[in-house]
Amino acid sequence: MTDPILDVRNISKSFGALKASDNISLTLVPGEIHALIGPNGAGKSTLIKQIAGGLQADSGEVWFDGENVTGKTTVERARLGLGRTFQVSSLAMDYTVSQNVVLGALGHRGKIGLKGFFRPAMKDTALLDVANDALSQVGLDGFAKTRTSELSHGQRRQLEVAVALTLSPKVFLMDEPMAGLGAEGSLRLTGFLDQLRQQAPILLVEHDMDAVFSLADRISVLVYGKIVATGTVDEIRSNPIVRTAYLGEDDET
Amino acid sequence: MSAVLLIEQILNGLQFGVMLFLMAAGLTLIFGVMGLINLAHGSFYMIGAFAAAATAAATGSFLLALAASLVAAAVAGAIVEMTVIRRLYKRDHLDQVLATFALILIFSEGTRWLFGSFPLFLEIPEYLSGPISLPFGIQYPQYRLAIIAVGLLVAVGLFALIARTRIGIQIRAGESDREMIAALGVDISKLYTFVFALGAALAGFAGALIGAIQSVQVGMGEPVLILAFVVIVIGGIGSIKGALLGALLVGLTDTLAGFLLPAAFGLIMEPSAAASVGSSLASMSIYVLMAGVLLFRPTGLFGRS
Amino acid sequence: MKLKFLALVTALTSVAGVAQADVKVGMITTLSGGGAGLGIDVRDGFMLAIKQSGRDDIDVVIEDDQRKPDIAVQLADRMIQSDKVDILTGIIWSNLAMAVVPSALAQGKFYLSPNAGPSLLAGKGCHKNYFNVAWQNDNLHEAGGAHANSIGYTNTFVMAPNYPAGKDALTGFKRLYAGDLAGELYTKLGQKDYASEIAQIRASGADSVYFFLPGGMGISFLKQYADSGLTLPLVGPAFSFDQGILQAVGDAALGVANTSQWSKDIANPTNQAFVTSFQAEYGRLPSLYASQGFDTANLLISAVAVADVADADAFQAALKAADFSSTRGDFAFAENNHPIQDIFVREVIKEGDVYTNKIVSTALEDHSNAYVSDCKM
Amino acid sequence: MRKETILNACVLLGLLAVPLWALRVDEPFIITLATKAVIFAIAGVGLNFSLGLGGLVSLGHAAFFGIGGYSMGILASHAQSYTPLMGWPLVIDGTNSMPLIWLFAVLISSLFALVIGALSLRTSGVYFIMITLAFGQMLFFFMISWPAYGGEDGLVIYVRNGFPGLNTLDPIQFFGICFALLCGVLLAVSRIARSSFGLALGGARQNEERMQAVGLVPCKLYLIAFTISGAITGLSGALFADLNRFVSPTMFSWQMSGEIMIFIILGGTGRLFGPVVGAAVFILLEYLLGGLSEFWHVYLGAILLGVVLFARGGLIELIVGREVAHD
Repeated sequence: MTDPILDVRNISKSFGALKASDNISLTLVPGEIHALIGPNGAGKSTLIKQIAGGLQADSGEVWFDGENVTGKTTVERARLGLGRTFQVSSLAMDYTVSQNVVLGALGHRGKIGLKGFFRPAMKDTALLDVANDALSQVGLDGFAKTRTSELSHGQRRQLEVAVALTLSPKVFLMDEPMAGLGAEGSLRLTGFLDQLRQQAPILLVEHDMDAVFSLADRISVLVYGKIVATGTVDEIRSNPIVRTAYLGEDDET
Repeated sequence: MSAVLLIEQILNGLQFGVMLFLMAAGLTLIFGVMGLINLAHGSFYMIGAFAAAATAAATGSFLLALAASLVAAAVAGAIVEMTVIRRLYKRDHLDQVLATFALILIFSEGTRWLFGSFPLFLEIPEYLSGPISLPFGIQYPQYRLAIIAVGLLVAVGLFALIARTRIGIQIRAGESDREMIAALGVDISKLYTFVFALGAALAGFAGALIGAIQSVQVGMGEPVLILAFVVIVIGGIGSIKGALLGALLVGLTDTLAGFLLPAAFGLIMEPSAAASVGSSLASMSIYVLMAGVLLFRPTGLFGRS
Repeated sequence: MKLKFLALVTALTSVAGVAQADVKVGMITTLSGGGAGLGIDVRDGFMLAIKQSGRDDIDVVIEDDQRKPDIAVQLADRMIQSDKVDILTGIIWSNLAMAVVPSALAQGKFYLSPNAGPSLLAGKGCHKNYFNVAWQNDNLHEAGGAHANSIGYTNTFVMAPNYPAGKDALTGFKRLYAGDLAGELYTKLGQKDYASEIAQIRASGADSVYFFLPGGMGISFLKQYADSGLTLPLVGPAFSFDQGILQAVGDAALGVANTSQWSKDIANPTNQAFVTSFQAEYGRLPSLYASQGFDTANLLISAVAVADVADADAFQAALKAADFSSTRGDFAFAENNHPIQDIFVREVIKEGDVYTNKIVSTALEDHSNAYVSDCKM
Repeated sequence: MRKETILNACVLLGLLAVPLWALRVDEPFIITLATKAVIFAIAGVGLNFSLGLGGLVSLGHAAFFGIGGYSMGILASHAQSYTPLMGWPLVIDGTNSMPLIWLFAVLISSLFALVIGALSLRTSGVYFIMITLAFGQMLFFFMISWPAYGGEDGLVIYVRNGFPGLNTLDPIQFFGICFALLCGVLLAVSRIARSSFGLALGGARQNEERMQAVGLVPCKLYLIAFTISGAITGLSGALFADLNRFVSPTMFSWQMSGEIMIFIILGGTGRLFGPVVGAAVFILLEYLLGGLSEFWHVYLGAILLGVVLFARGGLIELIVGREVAHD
């Protein structure tokens, strides 16, 4: 088996009496989609935040691309190649779609420099190429000039993914990219993510079980801050613990 | 320097702090519950002082004057809340700053138009005037002791109001979650008017109490307003406990720095220069205190991040 | 800012003046915000004199400086550039005067000061077109020192706000004061609580207190001092005991000695007529500032009567002669165009319901100022 | 062309036309007023750079305005008295040259902005408003009691400083200098706003989390913006000092900070020309209302209140409508 590019080792995090992450370990290897599922409040977003850097774990380590990044900030991790999409759309709402993706491209460039104070960003062809490319990959190329706040819920999701793409990350962390997307949109994004795993592996938090089962190479199930099972789609489908703890118990998907 | 003098200065600092608390309590409540920056809070201080001076001149009674300050400031507060402030809750801080700045202009010049350009007269009642003898041979004005007592009583009353009463529960709910109080079936607009009027009344009360030992004049509220802001920021915005602690800290720092710094410089410089340098630094001291607190606790001592 | 009213005095009597164009006077003073009371008094005193003179050839443009130096400078620019005034007057505060006066003088205008008298304008920065009709800033404080000597105080505690005029005040006091200092304190400008200072005075073993705290600061200090139980005698310049603010101080001020070049009970006929007519015109007792405004206008009128303002040399000479009857009695200009006058000690009394002052002694007779020798005109 | 661009052009033309008209009818004071409006506009453009673009509500910008003013006052007073500003380790003489004074004002105020910004940016929201206010007040009280340069009395400079080839004492020429600087500042700010830096700064204002996720540090962006902002406001302070030929600690007062902020809100927050429109209208109101009554502040207050309550987004939005997204 190839070395994991993302290696989460024994992470724990408590908020008062609540154990949001209880000794969690998981890995992501190149080329795979590793889905993280679990009921609401299981601690999925808390885990993503600890991996991305917005939240410091109480104990445990995060290794990324052979490097211990536990003590690094969000920005440093982003620069190392962690591309992230947010559960609640986190975009510059007053900007156009195009401006949002250019921001991503700018972040990927890494520094603004003196030129960056005088050259109009939206006329910088290097940035625009990256941005337009990302937009067409997610299918938003017709909306470049639209104000982001005017996008539909689903379109904002696509834009989230597009921004993550501009960073040419080594790993994608995607927090519910399908939410609010509708059947057709989900289907299209599913196809797209299927391709995307060749570019970089994806740690996918998702409620849409059809998407998860059709995409995931491996699935981890998180319940009350603990990973109760990890395995292939078939293993998870047949896992009795998972069935009682999660799949059988509610149908909120 | 004698211990007696130091004790006396500490009492002075306490009295100043208690006074600031009356101003800051309203300011911090209004911010905590409604999320409003109210620059016009100093105007209620002025309104209270003017109402008290006018009432005292008409009736000769200091207690009536205090009552008048509470009523006038509360009424002014309620009216302003219902006509102007209410429209600002959903706005950003910038709009609030400008609108309440405009209110200062209106209140100040309006008061000057009503009462003229000269300071008004308000004096300490007979039964509280003059000094009282404390242990260690300290002579201390009764009135200032009374202010400390009244201020602490108001503080206790406020804590009780917030911890024990129905209104208090609503206020606390409003601080943590604005949608929730609507869900509780509380008439938000009435609650907001009440909180605003309460804050205004406290400021007006402070103005009247202080008016008796200082001058009652237009523009008296603004310096106090700035200090009250310093207080609530040090204490953590929205926290009554923080306001009390912050007020006492600011009061003591200002008084003791003004007293100790020139003396300290006097050890190494000639008196005239020491007095000048020392008092220059003293006048900056509370701002240094505030900047220092914020650097180590960016949301104040009791603020929520 | 543009509180403009041209004093178009109707010609009730025809005054035989020198046949000439109208004299244009620009008055920049504080009419709004804190401190407006002083400017209003100066304005009212000044306009009363103009009215009484019956002259219709003196146009006065009046503007409010809001006590802001930058506004004052811009008003001066405007009066000089647009209104084409010949003479400026009216400024209350030393810092505003320092901002306006030197450049106005440099542009060939006259300036008659009805209140502020910064030392620079009396010494190195003196000017032949600058006439101070009130006092040099140090004067009343020097009188305070002289008064302390004559009473026999030997251990005075002195106190002033921490700004240049405050430091000048204490320098002025110390110039003539012969005793020791029990303490020297500079308070924060605009400070309203003096508990700390009063405690220090109590602890200092002083035999008297000299303080310079103008306006609201003085009101606060006096009320708090009276309440502190301290009974050491207080001495201060007239600014904290002015007619306008005494009513706000009340009993706390009773009996306090203060130094002034004017008082409403100075017994000369000009002054008595002034007090009566001011009261009749405005319904209140005149203040120190009103008397200064009144004298300033009368000095101006006396000069206009004999010289043309366009003839700078003649007009200077006419002003310098000070050929007018002052509310203060004897009045003359020293070499540096600052007053030579008596400075009195007054005491606060109550007349019926009204607090006011009465003269108890003369602190300095025909007093000039310390900067005459620095002035090279 | 966009409506706002047309309006902006009209505002600039108007600002230019008024003093030229005043020159014709020989009303030099109107020129002075226009110059004041232009200088306040520069101060506002400075604050708007951090406030409008970066969302940093600073109630302490009077500090930079005052520092700019005192840069002029101190340099010119030393030139006036022929005493060096510093004798050791290197001799610095005072100067009467405007360009040098501007350079000095911009350098010193950006240095202060860098330090104050670095400390203040540890906080955010209301706390940021208040800590900037605190720094402003600190400098205000310091200047009042610092005796070397006049304390509360301030410093008088008898002759306006010089600019090569121009007679700065002539009101219209001095206006020209200020107007040219305003245009230069506007041009630079509009370029920076559209640059990569401006894009990132605006992004940070709208969503800090997003900026971190793409690997940009909001705090650094803010600090740079705050420094540039302080530098521009400092420049306007130096000009204001030269307009009055006088500096005093009132330039540091919190009311001054409030006034600069008013220009911005009055015109339109975040709009390039917001502070220009705001400053011009404010000066005009002051001039017109001042003639109405002794109590004109009441009217001014009422008008400002009206703008906040009924003209959200400021006067520019009232005229051209809501801002449209554009690249």
